[in-house]
Amino acid sequence: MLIDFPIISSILIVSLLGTLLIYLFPAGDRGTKWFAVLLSLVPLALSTVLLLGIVAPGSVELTSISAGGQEFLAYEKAEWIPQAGISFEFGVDQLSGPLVFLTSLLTTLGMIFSWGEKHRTKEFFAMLLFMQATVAGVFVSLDLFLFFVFWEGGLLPMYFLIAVWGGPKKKYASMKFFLFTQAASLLVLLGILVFYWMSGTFSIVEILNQGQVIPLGLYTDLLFFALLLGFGTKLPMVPLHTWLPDAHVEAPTAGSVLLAGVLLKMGGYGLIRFNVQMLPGVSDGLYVLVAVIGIVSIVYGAFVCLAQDDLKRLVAFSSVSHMGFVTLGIGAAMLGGSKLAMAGAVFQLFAHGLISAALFMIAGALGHNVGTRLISKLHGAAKRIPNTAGFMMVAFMASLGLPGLVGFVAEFTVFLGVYEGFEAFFGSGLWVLIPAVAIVITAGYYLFAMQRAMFGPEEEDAGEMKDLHSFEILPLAVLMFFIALLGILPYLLFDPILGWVGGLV
Amino acid sequence: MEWDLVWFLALAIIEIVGSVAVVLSRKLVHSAFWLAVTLITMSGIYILLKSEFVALIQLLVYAGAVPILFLFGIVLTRRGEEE
Amino acid sequence: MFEYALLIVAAPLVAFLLIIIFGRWTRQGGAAIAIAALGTSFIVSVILFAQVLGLGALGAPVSEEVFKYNWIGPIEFGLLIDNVSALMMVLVSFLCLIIGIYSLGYMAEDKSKTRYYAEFVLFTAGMLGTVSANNFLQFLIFWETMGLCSYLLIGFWYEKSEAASAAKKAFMVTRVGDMLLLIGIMAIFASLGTFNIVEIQARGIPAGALMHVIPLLLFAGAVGKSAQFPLHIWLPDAMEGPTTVSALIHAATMVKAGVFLVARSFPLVAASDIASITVICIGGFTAIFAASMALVAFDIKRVLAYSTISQIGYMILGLGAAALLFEAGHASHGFTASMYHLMNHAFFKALLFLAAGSVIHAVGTNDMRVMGGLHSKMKITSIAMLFGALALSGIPPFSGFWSKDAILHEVFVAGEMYGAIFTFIWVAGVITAFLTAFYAFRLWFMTFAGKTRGDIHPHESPRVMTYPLIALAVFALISGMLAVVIGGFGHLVTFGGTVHEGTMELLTEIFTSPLTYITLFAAVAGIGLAYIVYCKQRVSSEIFVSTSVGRGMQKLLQNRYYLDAAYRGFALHVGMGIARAADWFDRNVIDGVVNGSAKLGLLVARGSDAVDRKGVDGAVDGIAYVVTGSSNRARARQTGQIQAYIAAMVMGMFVVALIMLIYLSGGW
Amino acid sequence: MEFPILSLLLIVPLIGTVLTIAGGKRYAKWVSVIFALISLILSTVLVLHFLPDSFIAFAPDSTGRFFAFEMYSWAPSLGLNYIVGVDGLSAPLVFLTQLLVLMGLIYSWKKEERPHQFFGLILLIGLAITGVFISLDLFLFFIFWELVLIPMYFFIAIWGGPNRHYASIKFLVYTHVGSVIMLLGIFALYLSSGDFTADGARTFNMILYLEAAQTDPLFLQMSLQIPLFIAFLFGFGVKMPMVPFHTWLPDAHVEAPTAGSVILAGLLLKMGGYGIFRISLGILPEATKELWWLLAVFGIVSIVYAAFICLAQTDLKRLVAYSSISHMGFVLLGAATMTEAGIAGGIFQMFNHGLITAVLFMLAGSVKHATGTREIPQLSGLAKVMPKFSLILIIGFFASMGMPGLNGFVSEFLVFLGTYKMFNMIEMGKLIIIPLLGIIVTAAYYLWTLHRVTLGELKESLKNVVDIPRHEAIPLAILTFMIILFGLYPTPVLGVIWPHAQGLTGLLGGP
Amino acid sequence: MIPLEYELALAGILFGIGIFGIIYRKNAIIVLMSVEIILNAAIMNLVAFSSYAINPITGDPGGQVFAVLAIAIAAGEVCIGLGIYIVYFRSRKDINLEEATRLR
Repeated sequence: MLIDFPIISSILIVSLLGTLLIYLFPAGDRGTKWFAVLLSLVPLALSTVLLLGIVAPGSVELTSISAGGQEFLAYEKAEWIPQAGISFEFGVDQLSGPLVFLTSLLTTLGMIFSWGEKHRTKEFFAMLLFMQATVAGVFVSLDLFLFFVFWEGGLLPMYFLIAVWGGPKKKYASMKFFLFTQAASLLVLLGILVFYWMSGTFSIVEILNQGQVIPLGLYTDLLFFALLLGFGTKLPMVPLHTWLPDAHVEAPTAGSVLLAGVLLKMGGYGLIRFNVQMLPGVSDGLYVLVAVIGIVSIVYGAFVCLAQDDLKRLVAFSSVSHMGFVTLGIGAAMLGGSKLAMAGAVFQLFAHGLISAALFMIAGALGHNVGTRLISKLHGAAKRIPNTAGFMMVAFMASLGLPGLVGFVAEFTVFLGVYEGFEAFFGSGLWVLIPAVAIVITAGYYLFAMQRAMFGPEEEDAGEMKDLHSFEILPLAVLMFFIALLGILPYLLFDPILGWVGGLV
Repeated sequence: MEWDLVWFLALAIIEIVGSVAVVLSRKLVHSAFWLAVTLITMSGIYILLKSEFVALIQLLVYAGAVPILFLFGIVLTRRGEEE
Repeated sequence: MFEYALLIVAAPLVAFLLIIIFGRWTRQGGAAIAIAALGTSFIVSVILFAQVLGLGALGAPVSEEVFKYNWIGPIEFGLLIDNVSALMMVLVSFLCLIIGIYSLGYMAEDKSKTRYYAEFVLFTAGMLGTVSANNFLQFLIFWETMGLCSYLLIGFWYEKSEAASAAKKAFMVTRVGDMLLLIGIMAIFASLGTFNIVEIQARGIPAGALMHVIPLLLFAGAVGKSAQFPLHIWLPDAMEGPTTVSALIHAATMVKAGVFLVARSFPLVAASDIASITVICIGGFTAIFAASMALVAFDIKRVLAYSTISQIGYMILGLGAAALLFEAGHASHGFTASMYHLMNHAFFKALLFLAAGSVIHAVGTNDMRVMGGLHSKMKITSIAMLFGALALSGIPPFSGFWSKDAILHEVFVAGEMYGAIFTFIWVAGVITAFLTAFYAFRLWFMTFAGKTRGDIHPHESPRVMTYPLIALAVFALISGMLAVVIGGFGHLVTFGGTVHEGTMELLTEIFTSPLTYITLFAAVAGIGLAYIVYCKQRVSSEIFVSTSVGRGMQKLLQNRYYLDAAYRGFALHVGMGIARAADWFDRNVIDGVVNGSAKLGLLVARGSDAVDRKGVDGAVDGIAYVVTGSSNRARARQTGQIQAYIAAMVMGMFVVALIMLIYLSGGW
Repeated sequence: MEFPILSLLLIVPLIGTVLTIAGGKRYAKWVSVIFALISLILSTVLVLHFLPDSFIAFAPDSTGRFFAFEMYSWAPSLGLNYIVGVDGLSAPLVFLTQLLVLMGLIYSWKKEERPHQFFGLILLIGLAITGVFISLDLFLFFIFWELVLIPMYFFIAIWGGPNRHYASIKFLVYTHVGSVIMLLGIFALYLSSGDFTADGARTFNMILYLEAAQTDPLFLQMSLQIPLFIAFLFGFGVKMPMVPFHTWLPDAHVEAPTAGSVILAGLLLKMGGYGIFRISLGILPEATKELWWLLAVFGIVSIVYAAFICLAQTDLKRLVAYSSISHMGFVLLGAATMTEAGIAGGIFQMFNHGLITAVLFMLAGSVKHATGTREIPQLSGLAKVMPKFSLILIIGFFASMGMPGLNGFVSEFLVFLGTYKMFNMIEMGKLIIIPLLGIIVTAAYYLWTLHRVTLGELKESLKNVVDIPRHEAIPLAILTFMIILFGLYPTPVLGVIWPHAQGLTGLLGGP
Repeated sequence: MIPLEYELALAGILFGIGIFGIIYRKNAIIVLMSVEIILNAAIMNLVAFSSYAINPITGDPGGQVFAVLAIAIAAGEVCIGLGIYIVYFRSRKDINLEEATRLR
C-alpha cells in the first residue's frame, strides 16, 4: 500500500492545531480531556503508519529519498525562508521513526494517566500536545534550522510543565532545566552553523549526500566535542546531568514521562544523527571519550541511585545510568565498528523510553495515591496497593535488564557490541567488565527499593493508600505490553535498526 | 678695568639695595625715601649710558616729583597710628 | 522431528499467562491450570525422552536443533534436543508436577495462590527453557527468568521482612554470577560469532587468554546460580520461601542449572586446565565447607539447604575431574557421574524438602530443637524422610550411593594422575561423606526419634501431600539402581559417547574397589555417630563444644564462617559508601558547581550593574561633574585680590617666556 | 505608481500634529489616531511594493536603488536638495514607525495629562523618525535626526517620572554630543564630495555617495574614511546605544511615559542601526573592511555586558531597557559580519526588536498601571489575577530570548550565521561562543523575572489587581500577533531586506 | 663701555624686586612704589638698547624718546594711582589690599 500523504506534516499540524483548539474550551470543561486524548490519537495513528512503513516496508510503502546511502521515508519538502535556504523538510528513518512513534504513544498515555489533573487542566493538556509536536518535530526535521526550532521549542512546554504544575522547588528546577538545556542548545546551534557554513545548506539530506562535509582535523574534533557536550547535556551524560533529577522530581507525572521518555531521546538522536552520521571519522580519542563518558554515566548513575530515597529521584538517576548505554554503545560502535553496539544504542533509546515512562508513572502514582514517594515511608505497601506493587515490579525488572523484557535486549546488544568494539580497538573485550558492574548495582538499587518500599511488615499507622485508578492502569498496561512484546520479539524493531546501522558503521 | 664699569657696578649696587629697601621697609616714609634714592641712582646710570637728556628728565620728573607725590599719598591715607 | 518439544516449554508459559489473567476467578487460584500445564509438559517430555533414547541406540547421543527463529539480527533461537536435555526435561517436569500436586495441599490455606501458581509455572517454563536452549543467549534469558521467579518465590511472603531481604539477597548474589556469565557469553560471541551451543562445543575457543577466561566466566555464572563458594550465601536464606519452593527451586531444579551450565560448556572447561582445576577446587571445597555448616544448623530447612550446596559441590567436583581427565584422553565418566548424581539428588533432596515441609506443615515451626518423636505421629513422612536421608548419606542401594561413589572414584583417578592435591580433595570428599551422613541422621533423629521436646501437636499431612512423598521416596530408592539395571547411567548421558558398560561389570567394578568401602565406611560411621549422640543420647551433643576449640568451631560455623557478615559489611560499607559518596558528590560538587556558577553569574551581574551605575554612568556624570566642579573650584580661586591676579599673571608670563625661550632657542 | 507617497508620509503626520494640538483635549485622540492610521496605510502600501509579484510598484530613481523617489531642489548652490526614497533597508523601518506610533497612541488612550499635546508630539516624533529613514540627503537626514530629539525631550521632561529632569537633560545632551560629532563627519563628507561628483560640485546627495562607493570604494581616501567612520560610529553608537555610550537609555526609559518608551526603544534606537547600515557600511565600505572588528567588539560587548546587567535589575522597565541594549548589540554584530545572513539578520533584528521591545515596554507600563509598581520583587503570582498580561509577558519574554517560532530567533540566528562565517574567515570561529553566551544570560534573566512576576504565590497586596484594560490589550495583541507571525513566516520582511543585504555584501566582500 | 648684558641683568633684577614687592606687600602705596621700580627697570631697558643700537656713536634716539614718554606717563600714573587710593581710603578707611576683594 503506497501512502502518498503528507503524514509527517499532518502529525505536526494536528498536534499544533490541537494545542490551539484546546484553548478554545472553557476553563474546567470536562470535554477538554476527551478532546485532547482523542486528538492525540490522530498523531499516534499516523506515527504508527510511519513505524509500520519503517519496520515492515512490505505493509506500508512510503515515498523515500536517498541520502548518503541511507534512505529517508515519508519525505516532504516545502519552502519556508528561501532567502536563507531554509525549508520545511521532513522525513524519517529507522533511527527517528520509532522515536516519533514513541513520542506519540507516550503523549497519549501521559494524557490518559493525567486524567485526574485538576490544576489548569486545559493548559496542561495543551502543553502535552505542544510537547508532542515539538519533540516529534525534532525527530522528523531534515532541515537543520527547523531542527533547531523544534529543539528549542521543546524546552517551552517542558519548562511550563515544571514551572506551573511542578512540585515545591519548581522555580529552581525549571530554571535549572531551562538554562542547562539552553546552554546545550547553543552548542548545538554552533554545530549547525558549522555545518551550514561548510556545506552551504541546511538540508540534512544534502549534507549527507555531500559525504565528508567537514575536512578532517582538529576542527572536526572540536566540533564533535561541542556537539557531544550539547547533545550530552540533553541525554544527559555525567557530569552534565544535574538538571535531570531536579527537573524530574519537580515535574508532574506526565511531564516526567515525556521528559524521560522522549526529551532525553533527543540527545541520543542528535548524537547519532550529527556526531555519527554527519560527522564521521573524527579522532579515535573522541570515541574513546564518548565510551568512557558512557561507562562513567552508567556506573556513577547507578551508584547515586543506591543512595536515593525519593523514588522519582532514583528513577531519574537510573535514567542517567541507562542513557549511558546509549553513549557507550555509540562510542564502542565507532571505535570498533560494531553494528550491534550502535543498533543497541538506538534500540536502547526506544526501550528506555518505554521503561522510564512506566517507572515515572508508577512513581507519580505513588505520589498521587499514597501521598509520598519516599521509599523509606512506604514500607510494606504491597499489601495495600498490590497493583502498584505488581506494575512496579515489572517495571523494575524491565529496567534492571531482565531477559525477556525490552531493557535486556538493548543492554545486551550494547554490551555485546561494546565487547566486539573494545576487542577490535583495545585488543581485549574484557573492559566491558567495568560497565557490567552496573548490572549488579542496578539490580541492587531496584531490589533494595522494592524491598524497602513494598515488602516487609506493614506499617501500622500508615495513612490511607489508594491503589492505581483505572485510568492509570490502562497506560501502564499498554507500556507493559510493549515492554514484553519487544522483549520477546525484539527483531520486529531491532532488525530494521540493524539494517539501517549497517549503512552507518 | 674701565671706570665706566666701576661706576656702573657701584650705581647698580645702590640701585638694587635701594629698591630692596623700598619693598621691605617697615615704614612708608622710609620706602618713599628709598624710592627717591633708587630713582636718582637710575639717572646716574642713564648718564653712563650717554643719555643725558633722559637722565635729566629722570632727575626732574621722576626723582623729583614722584616721591613727593608718594609722600602726599602717605600723609593723606594715614590712619591714626601709622605702622 | 522433535518439533513437538516446543510444547514442553510453551505449555507452562501459556499457563502463566492464563493464570495471571484468569487465575483469580478459578478455584484454587489457577492450580488446575498449573497442574494441567505441568502434566502436559511431563507427558510430552517422557515421550520425547523415549524417542531420543530409542534413536540413540544405547548411548550414542542424539542432538537435534528444532524450532529455530531469528531473535535479532544474526541471533537465532531454538531448542536443542539431546540426551542431556531430554533427561533434564523429564526430570524437571516430573518434579514440577509432583511438587505442584504437593502444593495443592501445602498452599491450600494461602491467600495469594494465584500469584504462587503463576510464578511457579513461569519458573517451570524458565527451567525447561534453560535446559532446552540451543544457544547461550536463550539459555541466559531463561536462566534469568528462573532467577526472577526464584526472587519472587523466596519473597512470596514478602510481609516477612526476612523473606523480603532474603529474596533480594538471592537475586543480588546470583546477579553477580550472571554478570560474569553474561560477559563470558559475550566473549564467546566475540570470538566465535555465534551463541549456538552445538557450534561452540564443536569449535571450541581458539587458543589464547580467552580460552581460560571464558570457561571461568561461565563457571562464575554456575557458581552464582548453584550457590557454590563464595556465592553460596543466598541459598540458606532462601529457605524463607515456601517449602515447596525450596524443594523445587532451591534443591531439585534451579540450583542444578549451574551444574547443567558447566555440563553444556564441558568442552570449553576441558580445554582449559586452569578452568578444570578451578572447578574441581571450588566444587571440592564447597562440598566440605557447606557440610560443615550443616552440622550446627537447627533450622530443618537450613540443614537441607547446606546439604544441597554440599551435594552440588560434589557434582561440580565430578564435572571438573571429568574435564581434566577428558582432556587427557579418558572417557567422561565423571560427566556421567555428575549428571547421575544430579538426577538422584533431585529426587532425594526434593523428597527431603517435601518431607520437611510436611513436618513444618504439621508442627508449624522450622526449629528441630522443638521437634522429636514425630515418627509415631507421621509415619509416612518419617519413613519417606528416612529414605531420603539414606540416599543422601550414600547407603546402598539408595540412589545417592551410586552416583556419589562414582564421583569420588573419578576424583581419585584424577588424584592418581595429577598428584597429591587431588588426593587431598578426594580425602575431603570422603570426609564430606562422613559429615553428610552425620548431619542427615542428626536431622532425622532430632525430628522423628526420641520424645517430643516442644509444645506441638503434629498430625499426618493430607494425602495430596503424602502421595508425592511416597512417589519420591520410591524414586530415591530406585533411581540409582535403575541406571545400574540398564547397564550404567552412561547409556543415558555421556559426553563424547564412549561409556559402555554392562550391569554386571558395573557392579563388579563398584563392589571390588576398596574406595567404595572407604566411602561406605565413612557414611556408616557418620550415621553411627549421629545415632549415638542424637538417638540414644549416650553421648551428649555437648561433647562437641566441651573444648574451647570446639566452641570456637561451633561459633564459626553458626556464623557461617563470618562470610555473610563480611559480604553484608562490604555491601553496606563499601557499596553504600560509594553510593553515598557519589550522591554527596552529585548534590554538592556537581550541583555545587552549577549553583555556584549561577551565583557567580549573579555576582557578575551585580558587579556589572555597579560598574554601569558607578563606572560608565559615573564617567558621564563625571564629565558633567568635572565641568561644573572645576568651574566651582576656579571660582574659588578668584579671590578678588589684585595681588593674586598679578601673581597668576606673572606665573603665566613666566610660562610664556619659557615657551618662547625654548621656541626661539630652536628646541630643547 | 507616480504618487508622492513619502512626502505624504511626512505631511500627513505634520497636519495631524497641528490639528491634534489645535483640536484640544476632546478630539485629540481620535484625530491623532486617524492620522496615524492614514500613515500606517500609506506605509503598508509602500512595503507592499517590495513583496514579490506585487501589484503595487513605485518608480525607482535613476540608479534603480530607491523607490518612491522624490527630489526637489532646495539650495542648489550648496548642493542641498530635498530627496526622499526607500529601499529594502528603510521600508520595513518606515512601516514599523507608523505601526508603533499608532500602537503607542492607542495604548495611551486614557492619557489625562495634556492629551492633545501628548498625542501631537507622538505624531511629530513619528514624522521625524520617518524623515530620518526616508531622507536621502545628508543634510535633510541630519535635520530630521535632530528634530527627533525635541519632542522626545518634551516627552520625558513633561510626562516623565520623578527623576525626569535629570533623565531628559541627560538624554538631550548625550545624544546631542553624538549628533554633533556626526555632523562633523557630514561636513567632512560634504567638503570632500567635489572629488567624485561629475561636475565637481559639492553635494549632500546620499545617492551619489552610495553610487560612488559602489563604483569605486576608495572614492574617499582611507585617511579620510577612517576618521569619518569613527565619527559616524560614535554618532550612531550613542543612539543605538552601544556599550559604553548607553547610560542615557535606562534613565530615559525609566522616566519616559510608556508611549515614549515604546517609541524610544522601538524606533529611536533604530535610527542608529539604520545609520550604521546606510552610511557606515554603504558609504564607507573600505573603512568598514578595516574597522569591522570595532563594530564586532562593541556589538559583542553590548550583548554580553548588558545581559549581565539585566540580571541585577529589579525595575521591570530598567530591565527591558538594558535588554534593548543587549539586543541592539546583535544589530552591530550583524553589521560587522559583512555577510548576507549577518546583515539581513541585523536589519531584521531592528524590525523584530522594535516589535518585541514595544510589547515589553507596554507590559511594563501596564503592570505599573495595574499594580502601582514595576519593582519585580514586589510582584508575584500575577498569572492568577492577570492572565492576559502573563500570557503576553511570556510570549514577549520568550520572543526576546530568541525562542524559535517567535521572530527574535530568526534574526538572531541569521546574525549568528553571519558571525560564524565571518569569524571563521579570520579563523576565530570559536569566538562565537561569546555572543552565544549572552543568550544564556538572557534566558536566565527573563526566566527569573518570569518566575518572580507571574508564578509563585499571589501577594495579599495584589489580590485586587485587574487585568490589562482593553485599550492596552489591543495594541499588545496586535504586536504579539505580529511577533508570532514573523517568527513562523519571516519571509515578507526578510524578502524585503535580503536584496539590500546582498547588495551591501557585494560591496563589502568580506574582511 | 658697560656690556649690555650687565644693563639687562640689572633691569631684570629690578623687575624681579618690583614684582616681589607687588605680590608680597599688602600696603597699596608700597605696591605702587614697586610698580614704579618695575617701570624703571623697563625704561632702563629702553635706554640701554637705544644706546647700544646700530649706530654706536649716536645710538638710536627712538629708545630715549620712548623712555621720556614713559617717565612722563609713570608720573601721571602715580598721580592717578594715589588719587584712587585716596578715594578708596575715604570709603573704606583702609587701603590694605587683602581686604580689597570687591572685584570678585
